[in-house]
Amino acid sequence: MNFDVRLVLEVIGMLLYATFMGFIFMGIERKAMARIQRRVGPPIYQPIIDTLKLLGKKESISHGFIYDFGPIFALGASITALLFLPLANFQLFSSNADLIVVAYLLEVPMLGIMLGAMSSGNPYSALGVQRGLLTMVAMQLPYGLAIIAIVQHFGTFKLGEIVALQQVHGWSILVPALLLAMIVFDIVFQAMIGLEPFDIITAPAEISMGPMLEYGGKQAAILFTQHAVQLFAETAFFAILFLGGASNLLELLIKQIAVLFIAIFVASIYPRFTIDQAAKFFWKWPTIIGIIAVLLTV
Amino acid sequence: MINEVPIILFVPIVAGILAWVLDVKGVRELIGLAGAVIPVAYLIKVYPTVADGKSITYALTLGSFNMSFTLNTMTWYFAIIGAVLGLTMALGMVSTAKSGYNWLFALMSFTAVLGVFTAQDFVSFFLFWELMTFASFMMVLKYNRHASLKYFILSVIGAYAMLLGIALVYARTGALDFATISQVFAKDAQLTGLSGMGYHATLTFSRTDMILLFTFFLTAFGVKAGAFPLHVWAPDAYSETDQSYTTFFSGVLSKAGVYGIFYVLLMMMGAKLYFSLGTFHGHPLFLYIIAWIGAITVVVASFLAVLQEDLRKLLAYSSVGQVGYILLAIGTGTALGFSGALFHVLSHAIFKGLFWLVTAAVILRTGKTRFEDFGGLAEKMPITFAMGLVAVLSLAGIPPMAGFASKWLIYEAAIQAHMPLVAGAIFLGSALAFAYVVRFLYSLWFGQRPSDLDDVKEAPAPLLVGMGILGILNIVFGIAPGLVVEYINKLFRKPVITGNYYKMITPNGTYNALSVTLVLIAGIVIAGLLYVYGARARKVPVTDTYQSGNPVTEEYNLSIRRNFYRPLAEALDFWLKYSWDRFYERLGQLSEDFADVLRKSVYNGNVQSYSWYLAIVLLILALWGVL
Amino acid sequence: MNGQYASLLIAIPLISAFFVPVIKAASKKAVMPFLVLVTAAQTAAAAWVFNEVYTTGKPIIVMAGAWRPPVGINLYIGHFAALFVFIVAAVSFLLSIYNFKTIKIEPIDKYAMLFLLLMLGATGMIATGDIFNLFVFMEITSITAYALTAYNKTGEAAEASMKYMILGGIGSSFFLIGIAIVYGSLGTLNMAQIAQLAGSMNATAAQAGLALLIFGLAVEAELFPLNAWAPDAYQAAPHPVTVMFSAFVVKAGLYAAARLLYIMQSVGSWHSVLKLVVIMATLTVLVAEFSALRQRNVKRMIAYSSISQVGFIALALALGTQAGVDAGVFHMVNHAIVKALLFIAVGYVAVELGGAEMENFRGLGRRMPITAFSITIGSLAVIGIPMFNVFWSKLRIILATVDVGYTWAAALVLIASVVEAVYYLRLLHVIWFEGSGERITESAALGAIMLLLVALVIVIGVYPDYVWNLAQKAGADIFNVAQYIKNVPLMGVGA
Amino acid sequence: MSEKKNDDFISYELQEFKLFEPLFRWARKKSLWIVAFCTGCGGIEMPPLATARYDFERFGIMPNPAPRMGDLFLITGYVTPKTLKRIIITYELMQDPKYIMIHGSCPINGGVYWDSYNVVKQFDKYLPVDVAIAGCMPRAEAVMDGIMEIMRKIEDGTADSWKRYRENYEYYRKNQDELFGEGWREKEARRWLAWI
Amino acid sequence: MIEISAYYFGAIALIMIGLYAVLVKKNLLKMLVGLSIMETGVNLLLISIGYINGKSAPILSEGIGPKQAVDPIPQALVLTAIVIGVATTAMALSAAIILYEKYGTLNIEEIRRLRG
Repeated sequence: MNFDVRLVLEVIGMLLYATFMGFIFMGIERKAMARIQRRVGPPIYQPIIDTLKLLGKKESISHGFIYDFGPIFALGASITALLFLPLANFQLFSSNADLIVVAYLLEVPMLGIMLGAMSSGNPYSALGVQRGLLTMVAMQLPYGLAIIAIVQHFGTFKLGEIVALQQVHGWSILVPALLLAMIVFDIVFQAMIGLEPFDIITAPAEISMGPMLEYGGKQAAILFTQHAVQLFAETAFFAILFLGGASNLLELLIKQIAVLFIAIFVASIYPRFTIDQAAKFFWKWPTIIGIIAVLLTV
Repeated sequence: MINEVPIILFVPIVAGILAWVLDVKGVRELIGLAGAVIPVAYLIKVYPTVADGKSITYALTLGSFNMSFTLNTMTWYFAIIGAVLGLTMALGMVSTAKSGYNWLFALMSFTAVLGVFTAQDFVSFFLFWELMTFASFMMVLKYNRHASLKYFILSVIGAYAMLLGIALVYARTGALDFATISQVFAKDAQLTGLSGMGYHATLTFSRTDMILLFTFFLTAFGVKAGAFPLHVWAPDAYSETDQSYTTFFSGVLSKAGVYGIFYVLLMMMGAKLYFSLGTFHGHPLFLYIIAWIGAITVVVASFLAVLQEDLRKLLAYSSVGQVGYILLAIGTGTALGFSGALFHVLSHAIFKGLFWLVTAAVILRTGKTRFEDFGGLAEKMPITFAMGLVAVLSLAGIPPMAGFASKWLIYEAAIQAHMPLVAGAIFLGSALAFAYVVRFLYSLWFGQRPSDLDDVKEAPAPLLVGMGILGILNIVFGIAPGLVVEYINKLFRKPVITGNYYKMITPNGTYNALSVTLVLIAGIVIAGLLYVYGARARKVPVTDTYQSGNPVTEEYNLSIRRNFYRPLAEALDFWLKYSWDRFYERLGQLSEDFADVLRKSVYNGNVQSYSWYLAIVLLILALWGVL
Repeated sequence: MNGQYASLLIAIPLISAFFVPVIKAASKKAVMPFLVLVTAAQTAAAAWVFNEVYTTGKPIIVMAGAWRPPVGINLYIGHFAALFVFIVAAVSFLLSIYNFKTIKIEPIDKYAMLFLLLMLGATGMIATGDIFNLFVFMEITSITAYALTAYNKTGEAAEASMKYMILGGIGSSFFLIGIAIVYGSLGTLNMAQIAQLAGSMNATAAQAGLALLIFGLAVEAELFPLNAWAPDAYQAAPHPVTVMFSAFVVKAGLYAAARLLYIMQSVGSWHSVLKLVVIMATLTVLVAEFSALRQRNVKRMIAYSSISQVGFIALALALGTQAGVDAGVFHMVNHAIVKALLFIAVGYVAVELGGAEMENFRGLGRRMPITAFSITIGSLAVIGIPMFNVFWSKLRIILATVDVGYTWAAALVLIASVVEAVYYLRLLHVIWFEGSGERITESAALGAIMLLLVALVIVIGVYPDYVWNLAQKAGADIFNVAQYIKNVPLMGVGA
Repeated sequence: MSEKKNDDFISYELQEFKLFEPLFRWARKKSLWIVAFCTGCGGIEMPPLATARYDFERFGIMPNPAPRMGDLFLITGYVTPKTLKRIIITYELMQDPKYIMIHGSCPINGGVYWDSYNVVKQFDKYLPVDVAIAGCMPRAEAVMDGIMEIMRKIEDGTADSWKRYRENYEYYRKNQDELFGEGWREKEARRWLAWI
Repeated sequence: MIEISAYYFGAIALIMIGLYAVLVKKNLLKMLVGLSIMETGVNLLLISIGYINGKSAPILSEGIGPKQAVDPIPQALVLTAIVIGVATTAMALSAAIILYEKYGTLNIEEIRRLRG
């Protein structure tokens, strides 16, 4: 790799932008939820304040090296996933990796969080880990099917090419099979960003935030940042795969927010599944729809 | 010049016999280690020759069978994997093996596996195959009779199926060496293709023959590879033996099955099978079957791995599942798929070998195997833990690791081959893999440490060296997958996957391991800056956690040690009612009962009935028309 | 040296058998050493014959009273007979040493006599070139076998002997009918001449004759379901006698059956007889292996195993191809070695520990390591583990079987082999990994015998070429009937 | 366990953020995460606060079940010795800066339980308090006012209960031990072992 | 050379009677008798094969040369066979004595200690 000043600047800029927008997305989430519940809700930049406050805690504890390393690794992996996405007119590193790599990178942060949570030794955290992994097991099949449908339809793994093809032939969701895939992906998306009805992982009222329970101060701040970056990356991923990508950041932003709003609406209506219900659900309808989608695209 | 092949082949077994005969502590370890190092050294020595596409052949005649062993591009690849794993096994066994018995049979299986990989004719192939089965069986027999018998029965059924296949090939072609048989098959495939187009030709192998051959060989290799539904031996056998040996057992012996499928079913009779058995939705039917077997193996074994309560069982099921990936990749039927399979052979060997070495170290130091007895070992065995973490990352397919590179190829191959459901199985399988490695991490290394593990020490040095070798390989091949891919390209004599050392480019995808690594490191650095800026962390014990405000002491059990994935079991309770293991057990029981009935009714002790048998035979003779 | 000295093979045991009472009258203690001496002499003679036959490549034809066949009765010591006479003698020699340890029941002189006669009978069956002479030798073998089976004087022994007698009696009666039919239609008893004339035989008579001859011999050769006497006899007989049964008595029957089968190959129904034998052989293997599966008595278990191996040999011999016969002969040699080893070791355990029940084998690895090691090697060899001799012959048999097209038979016998593996491995586990007990000093002589056989097993396993070449020549001797006819200097009569 | 931990806790040197301290102070004010220990009747006053009518989330206040991340410890009613033990333990888990607001008369002076043998009469003997809201029960408006008060105190730096706890740890510890007896943490922990 | 003669039927009848006794009679001694009858039948068969109608015994004497005598070989064979038969029967009977001593019965259905 040649050292490329422009690329470095782009990366830094994109990181700042994505983190900021990710926080804003989290704010939108809270705000929209509040509005749906007829509340005023916090200011839209509230997550930034929260993160700053957490970072500004004067005390910090640790349960060992891995406890600290987990969140750092998670944030690192989220950043990595982000940088391998073609974000509007910024290609960044996306020519170096393709759909499968990104799909994997988007899951890696989970492992970081799990590592940290497990090393804290708190049983609630462990329960959270268990639920997180089981959710992942449950959702991975329909998720995979949706991705397969996309790849089979476009015949390429390169995200850049997928976007380009959509620019030419219209958005993916205009294709019936991919519309089905999109429905599947949207259901899975709910679990990916940890919203109801699949917020089984954190389940605040049951297992006190699950994996995050033992985190406070700077580690929690890192986790919040990670969540912001991850949220940005995942919405962008959705937009790239199904909504035709974007030619500039604004278009991308609009699409991301659209995706986000669907998720928020769904989340504010449904109560939480138990974990075995979630597994059974994912292996029933989304899988069936996913199978139809992939068979249509063979 | 002395031919290297016999040295590589026979040094281990000779060393094993010496170690067994001398059986003095210290001496046997030295001999055994030497027996494992020499093949590796010689294999590395012949690398330039092999990489040039030349081959080294060693032939001998035994029992008027002409046997030959060749190191060429293909066999060297498998042989070096076997040899490196064998070396790490030997390093592990320096610490874990308590008797010459273990050395004898471990090194015997070493020789046998190398023999299977290099054999160029069916007799030596079968001979070493049987030897391999036998040696590994003896390793299990010492620890558990039931598990070993299950293993042996299934293996022997497989081996005999292979023998039938070999005999059938011999009956039709009159040859036993691979070269001639390959030629016959190739020619026959051409003729079959022609006769499909209305051209009449006398075929050496009929369609029935090919179905039989396919069944026989698939059974044989499927058993060894642990393919569903013949996988039931694997969990028991892998767990009930010296864990250092399992490094080799699960890392390499299962690959013999893969090698068989690859070499015999694909390279030797692939074209013929394709023409004889036809296609299904555009895929060669026989490959389609292999792919589905692989997919089902992945899913079933991974689910079972997630639900295990025993460390060794978990890893054993995981091995079965990972071999499923390889089968699946072979089943895609594309050059990309084969490359993925070959790469995964390597990466599974190194990460699962590493896993088993870690397990060996843990079991050696703690003497426990069940998850409920472990916890918090990361502080006590930090290096072992680091190696375990490398293995976990590699198995779970975290990008800059060898495991990801090969899995990525398999994903690409499966999706590009338009086998969507099979590819879906990989997605599910990889999520499950994630789930079970986390179980491994959580129960062993994290959480509260049971008080009886307080004086656990770090693993002994030889084991650490072995782990180090495999750990470094995992990282090196992860960051530079091109090293392997380049070699695999040589096998196909064309660049299937292009790119450089760090970058793999398939027709439709790219993966640059180095850039992923660098970006990941950069990301971690950025995150680390945040961490450094925050308040200095204070170390607190595990009891200082939120337990709803309750005060706890170390005497409380704060870890979820049992039934970690209980909800999954509940979600799957319908499927868990059925078990192939139980099915086979029942079948075995039934046949034993049948044997009893048979023996008691036939040999009933009454000489008059015996006389009746004679009379009946006379009657049959008369009816037969000969009397 | 004149080939006629080969008749010593018959003469030595026969004459010495009659000398046993004389020896006994002199000193009772001298009986057993005398046995050793005689068998050693026999072994020497057999070795000489073996060397002679294999170096000159020509069979030795001994003509009784210098009458040329078919008028005179001849002995035909071809490659096969030379090999097997040697095996018979050598195994007997080993057993004569083994006798010291195992035979405690009086009257030892009778035992010695019967022992020699059994050896004689088997030798004669293998060496003879005359069909009625074959019958006589078979009866000598049988009757001595009956007597030896009952030798232990227990109820079981008598029972086993009685079963053997009744079945053997029926079998030999029908064999004799077969001889009668053949003689009736051809007017000759010389096997070479029968071979020569078989094509011109009355079809019905030929079919009936062949079938009855094979039926009669099948009882001796332990083919299912005619083998019901065998496990009982094996179990009840004194240990050396069991070894003899398994190592060469049954082999003699098999050889005779094979010889008769191939000399009558121009008979119209030959192929259906072959097929019938293949079916019976396959069933023998299957039923015997399944019967052995849950045996608690190790000796009986190995007896069943022995029966099944005989089924293997019969299968190979009945394939009707050169490859099959070669493989069968090879398996005969291997089986003789391995089963001699196993029965000697098991018998020794039974003598030392008071019975061959499975319980007695617990912890044997610590109690009698050499014996346990021998049993282990023997068992592994029988299962067909590579590097041991049986692997090669089993491989050859399967290749030959499928080559002929009997894939189903190969599949079935392989399934049976899996069963075999199961019970042997259970035994090994019992021996090495269960129970314990105090160490027993093992007899050096027996240890040497067992280790010698173990060494043979391994040497043949690692380097099978020599024995395989022997087996090939011996197989050709059976299979190549034209050569057989040419070798026997027939007088130009009878045709 | 407890001895070692508390030594650490006291000897631990708090981080000083020089440059960004004002920013963080502002953030602390605007983002109070509540660890609600809903003892007694005050807990029922929380739902109106959180829902549409008062909606404390507009000030960035959020109930958070994880004490490590929490800022504001709400004691919403009478405190018995048994609950006080949990309160102390949870409080010590929270990370500085952290604030305590007591709610209603009972924690202030025992309230209607002034003569109960089993109610802690004076909460601030055991843990330092930033804001106390009188009333039995205080209405939601009063609670809001209390929250406003604490936000103001955070801004001007007078919400310093966490500092006081560190400085006067000996005092609080003595009072706690007087109430529960020496080594109460272990005793309490062991009490429940038999149940498991 | 084989001509159908009454002897054959006689011989076969004897064999069948013997076989019947072995197969059906429960008494060990009766079975042994059956075995003997069978042997007799076989011997008769053997003899009758060598018999040529109207010729005399194969004893070289005056007026009886090889041309006038019946085939001598079967007779020699039968002599041997008879001897063998006698030996077998003797063996069998002695075994029967031991059996009766040990089992107290001659019922063949009760003499089955060795089985399975």
